[in-house]
Amino acid sequence: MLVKVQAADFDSQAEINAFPQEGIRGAGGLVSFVGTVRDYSDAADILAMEIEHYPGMTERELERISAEARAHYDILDSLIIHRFGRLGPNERIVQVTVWARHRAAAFDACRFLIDVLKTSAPFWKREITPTGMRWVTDCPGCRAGTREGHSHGVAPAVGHQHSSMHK
Amino acid sequence: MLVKVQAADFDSQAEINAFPQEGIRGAGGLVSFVGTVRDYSDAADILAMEIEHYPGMTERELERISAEARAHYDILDSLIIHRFGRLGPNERIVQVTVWARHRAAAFDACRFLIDVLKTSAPFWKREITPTGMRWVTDCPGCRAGTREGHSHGVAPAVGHQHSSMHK
Amino acid sequence: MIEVKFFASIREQLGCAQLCLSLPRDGACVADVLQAVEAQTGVHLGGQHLLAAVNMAHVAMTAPVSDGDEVAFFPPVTGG
Amino acid sequence: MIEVKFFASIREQLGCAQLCLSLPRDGACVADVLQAVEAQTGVHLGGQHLLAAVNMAHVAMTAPVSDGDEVAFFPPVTGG
Repeated sequence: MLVKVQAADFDSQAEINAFPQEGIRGAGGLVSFVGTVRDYSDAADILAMEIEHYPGMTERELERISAEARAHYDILDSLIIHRFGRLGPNERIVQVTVWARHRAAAFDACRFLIDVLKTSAPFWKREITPTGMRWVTDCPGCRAGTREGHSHGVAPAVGHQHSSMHK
Repeated sequence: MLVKVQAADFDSQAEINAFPQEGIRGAGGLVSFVGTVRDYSDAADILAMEIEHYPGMTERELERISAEARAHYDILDSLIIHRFGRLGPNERIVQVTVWARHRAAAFDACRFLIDVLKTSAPFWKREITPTGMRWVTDCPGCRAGTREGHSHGVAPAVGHQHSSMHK
Repeated sequence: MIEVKFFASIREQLGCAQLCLSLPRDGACVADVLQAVEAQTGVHLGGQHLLAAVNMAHVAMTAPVSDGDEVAFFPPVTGG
Repeated sequence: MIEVKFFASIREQLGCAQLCLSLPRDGACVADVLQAVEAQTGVHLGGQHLLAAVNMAHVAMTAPVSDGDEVAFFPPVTGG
């Protein structure tokens, strides 16, 4: 498994070509998900996106979910690349690629990885507007039900603020 | 939608970069399946793969299933590239890429397209060995149940020959 | 006349990629065309998986064939 | 001592990315650390979604904290 957390952009094909070949011998194919910054044609005030992360924990979480995918699906190997820092519209944010002997497992594992990444990897997006920044809030904990580590704080919850920016 | 049937190899990233941007504005990401010729470490007599197709019908079928995917899934657009001719181990055979606002639809539609392509697009693979060629037989009709256009011939079926090469 | 095309193992069995036939009879179906092909080539194609297309669209063996159509026979596809 | 890190909107609310605290008490849990943070900063973090990690692994608010641990508080993640 390979995990990369970086500010730099990446070339999907070059990353796939450079992937260690030993582990993916016998692959019948690969499934990739590439997430991009949306083009905010309808929200012209958004200039860019900025992604903050928790160095150290990010890599650790991505490696943990990669190992989980390998334990649960009949796959050969996986690659996760996630960027941080400032990104413009249509820029690549994340790539998840899974190699497998058979495509069903590759589809299942790729989907598992991006779903779990979105609820567990410590990244936070904020939108940059002419007047400042606003955090993107998504609340996967609320969406997906109770999860270990998800809490509404030690005091009773008094309601959630959700921005209009849901993905 | 874009469909390419070609002998030449392709660069996944370059194809994605070159895809008409108008139709995929607002995409949150893409899902790609890339199918490759297996590395026959365990079947050293296979030198290469050769793919025959039905020019005209191939493009027509791929366009038909692309339209079907667009009718059934909430996707923005799709790209299918399929090669024919002689391919060596680990070479790319096929790429299916789907853009969508939300990733669930992209995963579903990409999987639908490659599944349907494998049972409906008129391509036939054969393995090239030192002593000749042998057709790959897969029998999706038998696997998937009755399908229009699938028949065992006008005379009573006397049994099927299946090679050992199943994907 | 109808143009009949063969692909992959079917093409090899017949030793021929394409034939021109006159429509076997008014109201002929794909199965009739296949019988005419077998009669003309002396090769029996029954007993194996066989797909058919008329004018480049998959059809059942019972589908009608008209004068001027392009009919094709081929084994189950193995692309992807 | 324990090192406490804050990310994203939590970091902004506190106006601080990192604090060092002595372990609130023997057998302290993550919630105790959060209370100590609130006491020290005067900022009330309750009433909002809050995730916690100990030594870079997600944990519940009831998870134990030991001397030397790295504890982190942050809002629900929005990567991908």
